[in-house]
Amino acid sequence: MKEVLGLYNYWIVIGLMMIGFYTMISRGNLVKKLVGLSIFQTSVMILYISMGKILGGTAPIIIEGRENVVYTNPIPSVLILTAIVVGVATLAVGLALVVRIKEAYGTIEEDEIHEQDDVM
Amino acid sequence: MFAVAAAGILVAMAMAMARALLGPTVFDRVLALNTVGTKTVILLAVIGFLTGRPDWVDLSLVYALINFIGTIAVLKFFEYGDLGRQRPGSREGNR
Amino acid sequence: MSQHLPVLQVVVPLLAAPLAALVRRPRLSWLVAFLAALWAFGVAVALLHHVLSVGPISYHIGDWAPPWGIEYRVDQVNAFVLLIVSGIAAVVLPYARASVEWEIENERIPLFYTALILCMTGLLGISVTGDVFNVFVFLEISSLSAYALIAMGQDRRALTAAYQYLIMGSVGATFIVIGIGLMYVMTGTLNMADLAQRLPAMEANRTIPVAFAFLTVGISLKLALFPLHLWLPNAYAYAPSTVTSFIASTATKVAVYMLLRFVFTVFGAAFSFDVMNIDRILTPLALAAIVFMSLSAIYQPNVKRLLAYSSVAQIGYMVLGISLASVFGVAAGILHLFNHALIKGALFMAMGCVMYRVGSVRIEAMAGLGRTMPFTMAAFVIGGLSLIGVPLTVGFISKLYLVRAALEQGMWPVAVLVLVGSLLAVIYVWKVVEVAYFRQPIGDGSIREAPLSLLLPTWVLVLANIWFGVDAKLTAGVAIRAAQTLLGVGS
Amino acid sequence: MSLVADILSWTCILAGLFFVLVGTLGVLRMPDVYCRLHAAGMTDTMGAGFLFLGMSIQAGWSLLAVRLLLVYGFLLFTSPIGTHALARTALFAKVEPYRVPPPGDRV
Amino acid sequence: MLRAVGLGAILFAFWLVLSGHFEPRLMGFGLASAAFVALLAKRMDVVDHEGVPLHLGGRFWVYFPWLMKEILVANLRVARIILTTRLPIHPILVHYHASQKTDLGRAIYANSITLTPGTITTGVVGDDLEVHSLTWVDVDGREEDEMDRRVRWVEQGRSRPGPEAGPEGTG
Amino acid sequence: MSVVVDIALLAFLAVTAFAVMKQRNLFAVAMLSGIYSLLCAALYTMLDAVDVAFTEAAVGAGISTVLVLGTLALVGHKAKKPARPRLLPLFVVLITGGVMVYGTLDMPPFGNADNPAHQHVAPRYIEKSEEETDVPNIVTSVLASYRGYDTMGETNVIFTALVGVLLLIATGEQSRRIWSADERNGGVFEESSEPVEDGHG
Amino acid sequence: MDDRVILRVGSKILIPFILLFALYVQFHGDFGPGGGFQAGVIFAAAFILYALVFGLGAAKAVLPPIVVHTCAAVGVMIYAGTGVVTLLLGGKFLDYNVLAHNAAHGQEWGIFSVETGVLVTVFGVMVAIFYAFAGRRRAEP
Amino acid sequence: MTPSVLVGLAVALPLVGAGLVLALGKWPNAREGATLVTGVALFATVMGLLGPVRSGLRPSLTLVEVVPGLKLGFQAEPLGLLFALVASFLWVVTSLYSIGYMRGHHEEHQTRFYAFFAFSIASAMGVAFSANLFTLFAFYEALTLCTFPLVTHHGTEEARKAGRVYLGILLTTSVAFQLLAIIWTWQLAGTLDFRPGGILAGTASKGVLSVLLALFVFGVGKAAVMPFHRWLPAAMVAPTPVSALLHAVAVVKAGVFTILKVSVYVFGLDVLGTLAATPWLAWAAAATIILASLVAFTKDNLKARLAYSTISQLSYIVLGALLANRWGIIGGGMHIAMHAFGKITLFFGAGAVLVATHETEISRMHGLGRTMPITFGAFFVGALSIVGVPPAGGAWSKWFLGLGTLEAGQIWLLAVLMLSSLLTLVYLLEVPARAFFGKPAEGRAPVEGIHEAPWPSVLALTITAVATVILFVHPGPVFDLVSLVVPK
Ligand code: NA
Ligand code: NA
Repeated sequence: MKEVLGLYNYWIVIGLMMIGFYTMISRGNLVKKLVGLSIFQTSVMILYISMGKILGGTAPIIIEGRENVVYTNPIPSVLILTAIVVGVATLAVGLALVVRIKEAYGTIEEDEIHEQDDVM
Repeated sequence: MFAVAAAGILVAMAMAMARALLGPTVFDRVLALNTVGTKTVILLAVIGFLTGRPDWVDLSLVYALINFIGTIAVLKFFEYGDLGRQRPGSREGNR
Repeated sequence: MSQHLPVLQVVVPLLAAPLAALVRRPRLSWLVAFLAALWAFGVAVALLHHVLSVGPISYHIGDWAPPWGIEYRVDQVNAFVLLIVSGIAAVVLPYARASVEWEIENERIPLFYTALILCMTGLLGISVTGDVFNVFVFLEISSLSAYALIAMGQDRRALTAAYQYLIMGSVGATFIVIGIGLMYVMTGTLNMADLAQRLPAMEANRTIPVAFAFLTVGISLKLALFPLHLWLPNAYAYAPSTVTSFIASTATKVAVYMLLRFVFTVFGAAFSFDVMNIDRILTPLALAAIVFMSLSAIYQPNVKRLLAYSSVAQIGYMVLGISLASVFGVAAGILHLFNHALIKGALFMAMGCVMYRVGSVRIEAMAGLGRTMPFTMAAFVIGGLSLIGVPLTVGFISKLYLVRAALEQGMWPVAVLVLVGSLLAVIYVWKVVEVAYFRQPIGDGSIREAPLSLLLPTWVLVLANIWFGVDAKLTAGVAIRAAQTLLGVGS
Repeated sequence: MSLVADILSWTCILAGLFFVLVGTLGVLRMPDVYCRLHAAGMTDTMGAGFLFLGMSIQAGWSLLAVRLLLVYGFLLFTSPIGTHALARTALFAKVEPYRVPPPGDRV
Repeated sequence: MLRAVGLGAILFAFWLVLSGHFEPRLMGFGLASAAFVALLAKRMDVVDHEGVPLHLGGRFWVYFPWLMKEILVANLRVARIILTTRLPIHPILVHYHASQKTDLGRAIYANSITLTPGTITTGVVGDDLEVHSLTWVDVDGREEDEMDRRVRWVEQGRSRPGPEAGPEGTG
Repeated sequence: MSVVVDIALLAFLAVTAFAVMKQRNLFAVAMLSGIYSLLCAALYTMLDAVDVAFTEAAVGAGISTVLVLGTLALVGHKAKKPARPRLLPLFVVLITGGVMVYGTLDMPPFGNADNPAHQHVAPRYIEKSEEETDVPNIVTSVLASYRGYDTMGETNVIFTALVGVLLLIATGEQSRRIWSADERNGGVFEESSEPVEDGHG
Repeated sequence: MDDRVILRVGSKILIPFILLFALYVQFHGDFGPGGGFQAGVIFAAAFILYALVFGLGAAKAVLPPIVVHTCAAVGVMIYAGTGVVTLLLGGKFLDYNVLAHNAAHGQEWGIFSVETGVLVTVFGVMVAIFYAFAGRRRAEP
Repeated sequence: MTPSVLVGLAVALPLVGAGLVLALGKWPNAREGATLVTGVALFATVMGLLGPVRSGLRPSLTLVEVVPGLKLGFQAEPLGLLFALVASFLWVVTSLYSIGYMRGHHEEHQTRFYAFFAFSIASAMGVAFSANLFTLFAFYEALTLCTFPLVTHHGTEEARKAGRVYLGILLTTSVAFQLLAIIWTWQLAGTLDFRPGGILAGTASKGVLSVLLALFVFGVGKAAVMPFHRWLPAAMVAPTPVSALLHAVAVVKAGVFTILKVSVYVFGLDVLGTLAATPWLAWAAAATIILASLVAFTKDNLKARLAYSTISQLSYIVLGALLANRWGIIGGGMHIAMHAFGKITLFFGAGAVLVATHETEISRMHGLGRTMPITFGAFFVGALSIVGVPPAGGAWSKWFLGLGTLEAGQIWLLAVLMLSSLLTLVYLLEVPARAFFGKPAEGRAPVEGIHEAPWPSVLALTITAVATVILFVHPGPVFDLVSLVVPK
């Protein structure tokens, strides 16, 4: 049960990852691509957090005066905090770019941009 | 007890999400977001009890305090198509 | 203070970036950026000297011993990369002043320099760190600033190019994060040296190869390895001259360094090549890059784009060297890392001069420039010869080592393809040269030679192309020692 | 005390769940966005109210209980503003309210 | 200024509830934070009779239990509607007259209407409230008149249930 | 019990993500991302990553949605229907996912305290960090001290994002823009072209 | 008097609480979830709410863009500066132990200092990004 | 001055000359003066090396070690010295000729012309005195690049096309084959130094060395072994002095010189003789000799005919090297000098005709011999040398090559040489024969208006013609020098 559960956990996360990744690379709308990217990144974050979890453990904040507490691994949390920040940062820059692209091309659809300029 | 609470809220969440998926208008989706938000506030508190660390209601508090901002942004967005401006002198109801 | 050099390498530019934003005056922010670059270059020289004379340095940030804290670790390999990045920055910044004033609106200039320093800081940070997650953090600093910098190009295609780069770059970064996560879950550590110790025990495991795959693909996206290069040509072609010159000479180089670091230091050559057989993928891709991208370059009507395609081909050379996994091969890759930075720096800066005076870098715009901008075009010609690999230029040294490494392993078809790449380079370089020297100048004859502030930095790189092509003992020596370090063979 | 508290909090939580579930069911069943807002309001008011009350009782006489009620307080404070904003905007956007055919159908 | 101090005090109380740490260091931080936020709020011009309605005194807390009772009743009523298979609703937009004199009063009234399931204030123009009601029952129901009176009392301190309010509000 | 919550939340996440992919009204996409973020926060809490949940809450509710809406206000909110089924992306994604699944097969079981990741560096943090830094929240002590350098980098990433955004949209002429008349209002309202006056009453 | 009574009144009451909550999160990062980043975001969120309700102009009057930008830059400098100070005091970069006589105290101060840097930057950045997006106008044809 | 310094000076002087030319660009007389002075100084410098080299010294100079084991360095040895002597002497003569030609023909961009000419000579000196394959390759490529502006001097579409062919073939062969061979050699032998007896002995199987040899022979495109010969006719669009010096002497001789040097100092005759590829490649050279001669027949354009003649003659030298015996090397080495003097005389003649009459086609040169007797007289002498009959120097080199074929036991190759001489006799002597005995072509201006080319040109071609004869009478010095390459 435990193994299956572990796999379930990871596999759903991989499913999320694939949905995000697919949204990102298959959709032509520039905003949607960014949202896809967000989902993709978030799924990786969930993967990390899942890796850090210890069943029966508790959040890694020391409880005063209690012995033999199992704490969940704090490192994935630390890393993912940084990753979230990176995600927001990327989203902000990406959206700003989309705004400019809309201004320059009048559209944010990849194929319509392609019709105007031989790029992308 | 909290397990039951969590289960109930998850069921409710599923229903709310169904509304988010069904729409049909964007406002239904905003409503769904809002109501999922409320349920999350509750769920976070319940999870605190469930995992034996109820001290972190702060998490619920964040949502209770700022989930609201998203709604207001939606309002601005639909009223002006813009987040930045304030309509001068126009009064309620002259829509 | 000298013991703190590794961290000062990064922190001083990192402090300079907000300062450049705060001063708010174009000239002043330029000065801040320039001083930061000079500082970084000075520190890089000192570090390289120290590493060569004393040995690798390990710096424990926060005084937390690795693997508990983040470690900065400088050896021959990254000391060399630091030198490249900071050196190019130190040359590009004097060049930038006039070029940027012309290409960027005044109110944007302070932020432009901020972004430029941030980009440099990020690249330096990636190079110097000994912690895999720290790599990712600094990678994002350099990438985000690069996206914005590229979008500053005057052509609207700069925007789409930047967007495309953002998407592909983010996929790459996310793949890298996945790889790091999988390594972490199997070992519990993020420190490179620690990982290197712990990973060999897990070779039979299925997770580590997947981690390896994700890291390799992620890094390959960042280094624009064919066929993951799609973002690069537009990004280079439409970015402002300064940005192209800087990024083209540094960003992909640092990505190549990352590949080296992960493949050789973290996973180890034995795992990468004997278990994963990474060479079976890298070698064909590198060769395909060399041939197809050189061919694509021939058909480009925009010289910056032409050079960009050439860059993808040249990246093929670097990866090819790495994929040979011999001292000579890896050394050739590292050497070309340095040499190509000099080559493309010079070429793109020459194109920046053209942009400055002519306002276009399409091939037709080069007409008659041999006469009207003799020094600029002479720089282009010498840079082009170096790209081709004519003896007594740096390009030759790279090819010398690469071909030798290929022959050493009896891979003579590889050697031939490397040289064929050179011949294709002749074609695309000569296309430009012919237009510049044999066509009559267009326009009203008002085109003048570029100002000294652009020419001098360009020529510094041009002369460096010759200098390090005539006396390559330092660069080749460092490259060989770096390769020995990476491969773990005695020096 | 503990037993009384448990019974009380069980009651509260069940009551809360009732309102939450029925409210959300309403969100699903109602014909248009305005009507759904009414149902959604149930979760914010009585659903959350009973649930937080139940949890406060579990928390006993502590700061935690106050904090839980505080959360509810903020929820209660922001909920009508959000609802109002939404309804107002929907009308503004000319989303026609649903009308039943008059009048025989009245309750 | 008094309001700012009052706000500071409320905020500090809020801090204490949140914190649960009573060491001097954190209390100090709390005080400083409360003061800082109060000053900032002043600068943002949100410290006025609307932002810090101290003048309502305890009247609001008298009104509040009644409101909660109303909310409970309304909840049950809407719950019954939802659980009825044929969904007996008859939504309608109606207009209420708000007898409060200040925006704050009207806001309290409007929000009270919204809080009780079955009615939502969708617009406020002057003293006219546009309300979306789920059923006919609520339109001519007595609750709203009652609520209007009580909120007016909260606003003005007139005895409840009082007659029409005079023009001399606290506005 | 927590496992059930865990699984349910993951399933909700998958549904939401799929809906995001299918949805062509960008506004709805924004709302669904908001829900996605909420679910993530709940899941993080379940997985004992309260700090991460907190961050997700603050970012998801306070910033991301507003940013996306701000963008949609400027670029319109209708996405075109994908022109044709795209096989290459699907292929790439399936390969990626397949490799990932393959990689999980030897991953240590979820939640097992004996996993190698919990044996090496983390124990020291858990055992010594309070003594060494006097901070009970281990995530905070690792974040700000042991791995404080990463966090400095993170601060810089944020700063870099600002520099990027300001370079892109804070200033600059908008004359290069090309607009078609019907898109001007993004299908919203006429008021958007009214003169601007900022101030509050 | 503007046309959105309810929103205005509600926001006026709510904003100070959000701001204080942000500071609470900042100062209790050692004990519970949260820290500089989260605090910065929440603090910024309060301003974003203010700007949404009262207009960008009002927000900019309270918090001029230059201040916001300066915050963003200064926060980074506070963080890195903490490291430089530890260098000058003879420690390694970001070795907080040298900040006080007692190592644990030094850590406390160091963490406080860098968290402040994070708060200031994140706040500045978030508000500035919002300003940038909200201040952009849809182009006229 | 020590001999080592002289070696360096030999490469540096033309560079100085180029600098002077560029500096004096505005004053044509001073500019040409600078070229002549530099040329004389260069010849004197190279002559200064003759004594030491003959006495057995091998003065050398290392400029820089590029990478460990790879030096940029020079060494004077007999073969290189011979090449350098020929090139430097003929530079002086050609400069003299150029003065008349360029002014008489009103060419543009003369400063650029003289400067790149000097650069080309510097490159040729570098090739001649290279101490190792790397240095040789570097200057070989430099020579290609420095002559490119000379080939495309006129800047016309035709010149540009010719330039593309020129650069295309020379770079392709050198990069794809020669460079590969060099790096391979480096990898096998661990060094690229030229050493008597070669450096490759025992480093690899004969099969590998055979491939290597083929790479060298075809990789040295300047030796114009078919099928990589097309660049040479293409280059004839250049002004005649360029064709004369560079494409009859410096560039092509750099090619065959490279092959000789590789044969002797890289492979070593002993190794060379044992390789399976050697005879096959010798036959490729033989085929080139015959085919080029046949093509030459078909060309009515004088410069084109001379170009194909050159292709044919170059393969004599390649053949000499591939005979892998002492006589072959001596014959090949001597032919460098003999062919140089003969062919430059022919080109000077062609150029003089062009300047004087603007004629380029042989069929339109009837009767010109009577008005330009000195020119066509010299042409006749030069042709004899190319054919290989007395009283011209070419007789000696062909004699030794013949001896070489006999020693190698390749009687059929001797037959090829003889057949080729016969063909050469016919297609070259046709020109003076028509000039002296033919009737003036129709539609051309009366013969009266035509006289000899400007005096510097006439002087130059007289000098080379006389030198050709002297080389027949006094072949000793050349023979002695070449003999040092392959001591008995
Ligand atoms: Na209501
Ligand atoms: Na109501």
